[in-house]
This record gives sequence, structure tokens and C-alpha cells, in this order.
Amino acid sequence: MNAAQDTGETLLERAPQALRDLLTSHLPEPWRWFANSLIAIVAILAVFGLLFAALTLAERKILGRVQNRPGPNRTGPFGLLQPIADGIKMLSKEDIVPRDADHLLHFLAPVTLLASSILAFAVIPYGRHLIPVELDAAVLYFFCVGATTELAVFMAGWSSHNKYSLLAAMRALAQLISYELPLLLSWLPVVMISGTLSTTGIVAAQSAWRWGWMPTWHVFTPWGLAGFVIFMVAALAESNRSPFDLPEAESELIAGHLTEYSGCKYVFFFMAEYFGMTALSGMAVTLFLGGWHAPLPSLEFIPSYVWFGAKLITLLMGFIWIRATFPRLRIDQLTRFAWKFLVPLALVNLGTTAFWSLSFGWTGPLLAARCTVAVILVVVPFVLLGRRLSSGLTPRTYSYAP
Amino acid sequence: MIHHPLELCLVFSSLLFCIGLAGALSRSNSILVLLGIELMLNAANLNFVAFWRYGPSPAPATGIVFVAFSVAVAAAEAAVGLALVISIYRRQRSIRLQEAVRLKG
Amino acid sequence: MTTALLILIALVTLCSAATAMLLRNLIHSVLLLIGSWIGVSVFYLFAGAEFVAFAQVLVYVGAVSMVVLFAVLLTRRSRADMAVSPDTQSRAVSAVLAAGAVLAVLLYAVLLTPLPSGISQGPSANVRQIGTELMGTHAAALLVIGMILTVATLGGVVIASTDGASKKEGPK
Amino acid sequence: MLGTGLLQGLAVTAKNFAGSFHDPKRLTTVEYPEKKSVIPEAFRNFPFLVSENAEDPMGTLRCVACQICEKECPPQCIYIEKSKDKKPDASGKMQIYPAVFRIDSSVCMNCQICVEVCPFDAIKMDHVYEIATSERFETLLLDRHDLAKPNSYFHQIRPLEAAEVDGRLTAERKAAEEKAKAAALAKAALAAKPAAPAPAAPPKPPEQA
Amino acid sequence: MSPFDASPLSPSGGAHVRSVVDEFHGDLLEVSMGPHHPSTHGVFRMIVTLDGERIVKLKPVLGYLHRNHEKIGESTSYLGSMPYTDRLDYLNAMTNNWAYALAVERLGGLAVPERAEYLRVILAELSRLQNHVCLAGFLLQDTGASGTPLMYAFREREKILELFESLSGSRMMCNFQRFGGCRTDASSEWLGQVSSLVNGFGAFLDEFEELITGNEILMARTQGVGVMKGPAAVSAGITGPMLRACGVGYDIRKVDAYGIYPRFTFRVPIGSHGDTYDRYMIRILEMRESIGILQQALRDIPAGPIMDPKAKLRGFRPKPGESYGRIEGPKGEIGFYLISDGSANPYRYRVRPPSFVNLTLLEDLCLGHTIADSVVILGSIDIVLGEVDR
Repeated sequence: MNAAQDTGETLLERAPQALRDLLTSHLPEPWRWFANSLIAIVAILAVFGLLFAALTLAERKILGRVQNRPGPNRTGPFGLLQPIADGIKMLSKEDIVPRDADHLLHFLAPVTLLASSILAFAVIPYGRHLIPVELDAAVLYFFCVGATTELAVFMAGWSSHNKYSLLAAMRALAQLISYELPLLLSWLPVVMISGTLSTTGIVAAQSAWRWGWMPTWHVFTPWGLAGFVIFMVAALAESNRSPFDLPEAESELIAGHLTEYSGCKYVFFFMAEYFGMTALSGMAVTLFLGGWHAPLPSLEFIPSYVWFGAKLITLLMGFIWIRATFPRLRIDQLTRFAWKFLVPLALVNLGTTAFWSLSFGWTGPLLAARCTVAVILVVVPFVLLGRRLSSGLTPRTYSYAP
Repeated sequence: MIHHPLELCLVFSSLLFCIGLAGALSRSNSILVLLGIELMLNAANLNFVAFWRYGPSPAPATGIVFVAFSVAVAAAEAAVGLALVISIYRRQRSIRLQEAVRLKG
Repeated sequence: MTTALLILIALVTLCSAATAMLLRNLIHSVLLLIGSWIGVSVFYLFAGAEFVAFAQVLVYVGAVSMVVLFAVLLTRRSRADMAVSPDTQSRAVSAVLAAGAVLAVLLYAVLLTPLPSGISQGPSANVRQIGTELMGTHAAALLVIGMILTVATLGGVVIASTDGASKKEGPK
Repeated sequence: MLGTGLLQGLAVTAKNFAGSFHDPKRLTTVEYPEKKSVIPEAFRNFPFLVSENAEDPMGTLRCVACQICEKECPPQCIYIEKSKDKKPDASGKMQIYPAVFRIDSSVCMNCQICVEVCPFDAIKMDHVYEIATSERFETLLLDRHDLAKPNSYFHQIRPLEAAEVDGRLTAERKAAEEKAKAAALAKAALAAKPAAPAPAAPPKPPEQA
Repeated sequence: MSPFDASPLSPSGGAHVRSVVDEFHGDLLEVSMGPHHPSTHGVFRMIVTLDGERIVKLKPVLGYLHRNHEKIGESTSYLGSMPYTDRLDYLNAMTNNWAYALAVERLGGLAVPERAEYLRVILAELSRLQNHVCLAGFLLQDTGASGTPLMYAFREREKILELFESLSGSRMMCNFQRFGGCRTDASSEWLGQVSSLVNGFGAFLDEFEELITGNEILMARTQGVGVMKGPAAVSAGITGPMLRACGVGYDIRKVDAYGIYPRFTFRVPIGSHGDTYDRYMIRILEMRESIGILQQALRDIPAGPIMDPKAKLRGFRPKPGESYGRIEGPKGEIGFYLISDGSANPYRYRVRPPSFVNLTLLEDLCLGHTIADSVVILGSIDIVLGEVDR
């Protein structure tokens, strides 16, 4: 792949593989493949299950701290056992299905949602050799699995036979139709530049160092930054997170599509939301933030999966931070934002990337020109589209009665 | 009776095509008719892939490329068709095909 | 082994498609059709056509089904509308007869066609090859498809939006 | 430019996040069962009956069952029955006492009007707030045994007010004693003569606190 | 047949399906929001008829918190009604008390000592601060801001409530004003606490505004939403910040000049659009004016008695007559109308609740907006159900 691979492989780096091989090396071939896959599945479920638990706690803790309160701190030291308590509480609750609900769909919705959000973990490279499934069209696979999530939300909303749920189902559909496009368009530039749909290939394309210290992550290019921002915004919408949490808008639709869910099924939805958020963040790390590569050459000795985890958690904290700050958009504003702002921006970004790709060999003063043009191509549409989008929305000055 | 996977695939696709055809012919709900047509398109795509995979002279990727095109066309067809359905519904308050007989709004 | 798998895929796909066409509840029909689309894409995966399999799911499950569901919900006058009124018997019978005739012809053709006995190794088309072919051999077709998609999208938007304003205050 | 307001908001939340770890002005939570917030003296929650003596609370209630609070209580949650007999109060004078004094704590709204209208400083507002019970009826209807709390407790929860009340009461008692003494003297003087007028009325406490 | 057709949704499912079909009749969806809904501010209920997400009809349903307040007032002594007024608009016991005391004082011809007047102004303005900051928090919560602005608002409100508690004994049910003055005097220490709170409040407001006022999402959600025109508002009897947001500079503190308000210099902010954003901003600006009033009052407060010596606590029997006392409460004109027949109870006792009157235009504000807007519009009206239903 690259030169770093040969030099940077410490014992720690190879630890996950070594552990796995220790367990399975004595097995005959088809069984060995089977065992390896099983280990990968169990490892992913365990790691992300734990991450889910930690994330729910972290979210509540961070929201608490942002809101100047300590957050959960009663169960265990510093409230660390809170996720377990929550889990026991949720799982021991009665599973209530409304009489008029569509029972089969009502049951299928959380299962579909959880299954598809877990499937998305299969193609993310977590470390130097840590990728569960090497696929040629991995990125395509990721987004085709992700596309089924809103279908599950629709199923949940429709089958519950509740008016709030039905409204949520409509919102979920509108949201998916609107945000699927910018999400797809935002990572196309990466594919254009890397020339591959495989996630390992995309990570490998970001492995070099410019001037010996600056990582060539895609986010450090003008088009990459724009793509990253568009991707993250669309990811917020895809994973139904604030400020795009319209399907479950608490202050309007009670809990939207979750209104009629309780107990284990509710946990499934909850898990799926966090899994989806995690998977999308992981994909963002892979596509734009250099995957598992260290940010500095001198830090390469730290195992690659640690870097991946660090980047992933940073992005997840960003999700929580945004949730703690922003109000929610309205459904028409949400779709307008997608169609009139994100999609044109992403399309322009494709052009910018084409320019960037064409001007690959430019050096000297031409290099400066290349950067300037690319920056202009990113900033000017942003400012212009943003101005159009927010026209009429201004802070006001007020007069006083005489 | 069926020895060759290609044969199996072709039977599969013929059956799928005919299910779609029967649906499109028998239902009066315009959305279901559209979905029947989508099924028929899918059956055709199945053939492309089947011939590409098991066919006598495999070309590198032509079958796949055709399926890609066909999927794109199907998507376009669905978009326009459903827009028409919504439009008809707005005028006639119904999506039954038997009632959509006026040629002028 | 492979044949059995193939038959299984085919059975699941055909059953869900047939049920979808038989059911009277529109939403159930759509969801079952989504199932059969997924079945078709599993067949693509089975045949080694990774790229189209994912494209199929992305387009059909991600986009087409959404549009269909949206259309179903938008054209709903009441919850009862979800259950489509049953179609006339004669219509169903004639449709089945017509489809059966077509099926007979197709099966006849398939079963009579001599196929090469040995299973060819099958080409493997990775994404790069598909891309090269799309951009090379079939570049013109790609452009045309792009045009069609654009026109279709614009047309869909125009059709769905223009007459809405005038007819909005129609009979309630 | 689009997004500046959003970024500003993010900066504020980040500031608050960091601030909540070191700035006591931002992290204002008092973690209740372990720590309790300081209750100001004026805090009022539920009335209690003041008794002079902790050993014999029923014998030394200040309440004379005048039923003013019963009449004035807006939600009418007080129920009093006068005693048939009289008992000596703290100053040794014979007084009627409440044979029954009940407050329905599920009705009481802690408005303090009973305290304000009481001419004898016999009912005061408490500082209790952990008064939840698991029963709906029995434990919520409090009788005089539950309500009586000694004056020392009153001093403990409301030192300023209690001192003021005690000062006033002792002054009144002194004045009453002096008046009684004077009356006794006058009586003695009158006793010398026949046809004495009726003895002076007992000292009437001021209408208003 | 498939397992799907066994579901009760299919037309053959059972008798109860009929009612389900009726509910979903037509293109319109009728949703009953409340009385248990996160955003109806208590037990308010809106029967909303939706076309998609757009509201074509909205019918408010009131009375879930009706407690017979006015009738009880006719059978309770004048003093006995005072704690009940706390429970009208339970966020603003202090101003409710004042309005009721004002009405009774007019009826009984009682004067209020200087110091008590100052105390009343201080408490009313503190009350206005905590009400408006709460309203801002609730409104932003309704727009979906995950509780952060609400928590900041409550952090500051708590400080004010603690001051109320240390003066009156209760955080919310203050029962503090009496006819002819106040119940207890404020120590200089308490006044010092007030002044340190007031001096810090401006900085809090600055931070709060930085957090959210310039937020594009908030502007998109509130600007142009629920526009109310001045004349409509006047003819509907709407008062308070709601009215001023429509550009009508009507403030009872200026118009009636009750109490000692003419001694203070303050301005009355007015909006120009009459939309939800204006209603939010007017409250922010009013808080800044209140800070100014509080600073002046704390500077000028004299020593002296706090009760009119003529005032009697018990056995208060005003001469036959009628009176109306109104003040500018945080939500608008809070007024009490009393008729005395010379007995210990009022012959007629009537409350003019600002929340209830301000709510009358709810449907007109919401029509044509989405269900999400209706929640925000309701939030910007600032209702308390204790006062609406009484």
C-alpha cells in the first residue's frame, strides 16, 4: 500500500490480527474463514455496543454540563453504570402494541432499522488491516444499506396507527428524499480524486505527507472541506439528529414514529440511531479525515485503530455539541435547505473537484493560483447561496414607544 | 429438467416478468400498475446480468453497464409516473385508472 | 449448492412479488415489492455483479420506494384508501390469462434454446472496469441517460407542482 | 454570512461546558439527598403548634382554641374542638385548650394566614419539606400530637422571629402580672370596703402581631 | 392470503375499523394536541385540523385546570383570596398579589407607604424578569433547542426565586402583598442581594442572546410566523408584550401610572412585524428595561413603615362599592374587579387574566402555518393554564 506500512507495524498495531490468528489458525480453511468472520462480527457488535452504551452516557453527561448541571451521577461512580440501569429498565418494560397497529410491520420496523444500521459497519476500515469485508464498491454498499433506515422509520410511523406517527412517517420520507442526494453528492468528489469506491483505497489515497508533516487528508483541500461539511450536515439529517430530528420532534409530535414503541423495540430504535450516527461518522473519518492515519508522521507509532477511534469520537462529540445548541428546523425549511443550498453547493463542489483534479500537476505560482481558484469556487457559492437562503432573516433593531 | 444456471435464471426472470405483467394488467390502482411495470423492468435486468454471468461469450462489463442504464431509466420512469399520479389525483381526487379518462384537465 | 441457493432467491423474490400484486393494502404491496427488489439485488450479488446489486438497492429501496410511498400517502383520501377496492373478476382472469400466455411463450423459448453445456467461469467486473467502460465505450449512452434523468426530474417536478396551485381549493 | 449565528451559539455552549467544571456560578446544582440547600429563615411550609415545654407538649400548648385560624384559613383545612375544662397555661392562668386540633395536610396550601391572624403566637410555619408519605388518608390528617413542637424548635428554625415573639410574650406576661398585681392590690383595697366592683378583665393581648 | 390481511387494518378486520376510517376522513387529518402534550404548557388542548402539515382549523379547548377561582373568591374573605391569586399565574405570584391588593385598596380607601410601594415595584420587576426569561426558555424549547436555553433561563430564574423565598417564605406562592402594604419588610441585606443579582443580569442576558438570538435557525423558525396586526390585537383586547410586539406602545405602567412608576425612567420597546420573533425580542428588551427600573428603585428606596396603619388584617369590611385594580403584569394587563356589599366577602370577584385574553387570537395566528409553528406560536403567547382556566 505505502511505505509507512512496512515501517510502522508495531506489535500493538498487529495485536487484533495476532489475537484472531491465535484463535483460528489451527482450523481447516472453510472453517477458518467462518470463524474469522464470526470473530469480526462479534468484535464489531461488542465494540460498538459498548460505544453505544458509553455514548448514551456521554451524551447525557455532555448535555448536562452544557446546560450547567452534572448529568446522571447516581448509578455507580460518576454515574458510569447508568447505561446498564437504563438497559435493565427499558428491557423490563412491557412491550405495548396498539390494538389497531399493523402488528407485523410494527415488529419488523425496529428489526429492519437495527439490522441495516449494523450492516453499515461492515465496510469501514477501523485500522491498518482491520476491515471486516473488503468490497470493491464498499462506499456504494454503505450508502445503499443506509438508505433502508428511513424506510424502517416510515414503517414504524405508518404501522403504529397513530396520527403523530403518521406525520412523522411523512416527515421521514420527505427528509430522506431531500438529504439522500446531498449525501451522495458530497462524497463523489472523494471518489473522483481517489479513483476508487473501496474504502481501503480511499484511506490509502490519504496516506501521504505533504512537506513531510502535513497529512494529505481530503478535508485539508478546499473541495474536501466543503464536501466534509455537506456530508456532516446531511449525515445529521440522515441519522435524525438535532437540528434535523423532525420525525421524532418532541415538542411537536410527542415522539414521532416512536410514540407507540416501548421496551425492547424502543431500545432497538435508540440503538439504531446511535449506530447510524456512529457509522456515518466512521464513514466521514474514512472519506475525509484520513481514515486510520495519524495526523503527524511522528505519531504513527500509536496504533492505527486508536487514531480511528479518536477521530470517530471527536465527530460524535460534535453531534452531541450541535444537539445541545441548535433549535430544530421546520419541515419546509429542511427541504429547502437541502434543495436550494446543499445540493447546488455539492454540485458546484463536483466542478471544483474536477478543476482540482485537472490542475494536479501545477507547481510554483500556478499552485498558488490553483489553491486560490479552488477556495474561491468553494467560498463564493457558499456565501451567495447562503445569502439567498437566509434572505429576509436578519437580526432586527427595535424602536421604543414615545 | 433444468441443468444450466442460465436456464434457471431465465425461468426466474420470465416468471417475474409475467407476475409484473399480470399485476399491471389486472390492477386499477395506477400506483400498483406502475409498480408492475417496475417489476417487468427488473425482470429484464435480471436477464442482462444472467447472460453476462452465465452467457456463452462474456464481455467484460457490458451487461452490468446496461443494467446500470436500465436502473437509471427505471428511476426516471418512476419519478415521472408518480408525478403524473399525483397530478391526476389532484384533478380527479382518485387514482383509479378507469376514472382517469378525461384527456383535458 | 449454488442451484439450490439460486432457487431459494428466486422463490423468495417471486413469492413477494406475487403477493404484492395480490394484496389489497397498498402499503403492504409496496413493502413487499421492496422485498422483491432486494431479492433481485441479492441475485445480482450471487451472480457477482456487486456494483449493480448495490445500485439496485440504492435506487429502488432508497429512492423509488420512497417516492412511491410518498405518492401513496399524498393520494390518500382516507385510511380506507390504503385498501384498494377489489378489481373485477373478469379483469383479473383476463390479466392472468394474458400473462400466462406470455409466460408460456417465454418458457417455451427458454427451454428450447440450446445452451452451452459447460458453465463458463464468468467475467469479474470490478468497479474500475465498469467505470472505464461507462466512460469509454458507452460514453454517449451515459450522456443520454444523464439527459433523460435530468429531463425526467424536471418534468416530474413541473407536473407535480404546477396544477397544484389552481386546483388546491378544489372539492374537499 | 450564513452560519455565524450558529457558530456563536456553539461558542457559548462550549464556554458553558467548560465553565460548569470550574465555575461555581455555572454549576449551581445542589445534589439533594447528600447536600441540602440553605433554607432561609422566612421559608414556610406547613404550620405547627408551639408548645412552651418539650416534656409536656400537650399541657403547654399556647393555643387557646379561639378558632380564629379555623375561620380564616382560606382552604379551611383546620378543625378545632374546644375543651370542656380549663387547664393552666404557661403563665399558670386557667385557659381553654384545644381538645381536637387537626390540620389536613393534603389541603393546606402553606399560605401562612393562620400564623398572621393568631393573636397568641400559638401557630407558626415550619421548615419541614420531606413530608411525603405512602398513605393517602391516615398520615395526612395531622392531629395536635403531630402538630405540637416545642418553642426550642421554633428558636432553632427561626431564631430572629422566635426571639422577637418571646420578648413580646414575656413583656406581655410581665405587664399582665403587674396589672394582676395592681388589680389584686386594688381588690385587696376594695375588699376592705364593701360593694366592690367586678374585678378587672384579664389582659387582652393586642389584636395584631 | 397473506398474514397481512389478518391485521385489523384491512376493511374486513372488524367493527372498530369503521371509526378509524372516519377519523382519517378526507385529506384532512384531525389531531388532538393536548391536554397531555409536551408543548401545550400545561393542560391546554388544541384540536388541529391539518392538510398535510398545514393547519386549516384550530380549536382551542380550555378548562382542564378550572378550579372555580372566581366563585371561591366570593365566599372567602378579602384576605383569604390573596393566597389564591398566587395560583392564577403561578409564575408571577408577586404581580397577581399586587393587582389584587390594588383593587382592594381602592375599594377600602387604603394608602400604601412609600417603602412598600418601592418593594412592590422591585418585586414586580423581578417577577417580570423571571417570567420573561422563562418564556424565552420555553419558547426555545418549543423550537426544539434541547433544553439548553431553558436550563440557562432556569438557572437565573432560580436566583430570583431564592430571593422571593427568603423574603416571602415561598418561591412561587409568595402571598406577599397585603392591603395597604406588604407582609414583611426587606432587610438591607436582601436588597443588597437583589442589587447584585440585577447587576449581573445584564451579562446573563448578553450571553443568552449570543447563544440564540442571532441563530439563523431561530430566525427562520420565528420570523414571519404568527404575524398579528396591531388593530386586530387591539380589538381582541390583547395586552402586554404580545400587543407591543405589534407596534402598539401600550403599557399600563405608563398609561395608568399606578404605584410609583412615574418616578422611574424606562422605555417601552415596540416591535414592527408582530411575528413570533418580535414577541421574543420584545421580552428580551423589556428585561433590559426592567433592570434599569430595578436599579433606580434599589437606589431610591426609603426607610419607613411598610403597612398603612389604618389597614386591618382581620374583619376587613369595605364600604359597598366597586373597584377595578389593574397592573402591567409580565403577561399583560392583570386586573381584579370587585364589588363589595359591605360584608367580609366580596359580592363579585372577577379576574381579568392576560393569558386568557391573549389566547383568543390563537387560531388566527396559526392558520396557514404548520403544526410545528403552532407550537412555537403558542409558546410565544406565553400562557399559564392556571390563569387561563382559573
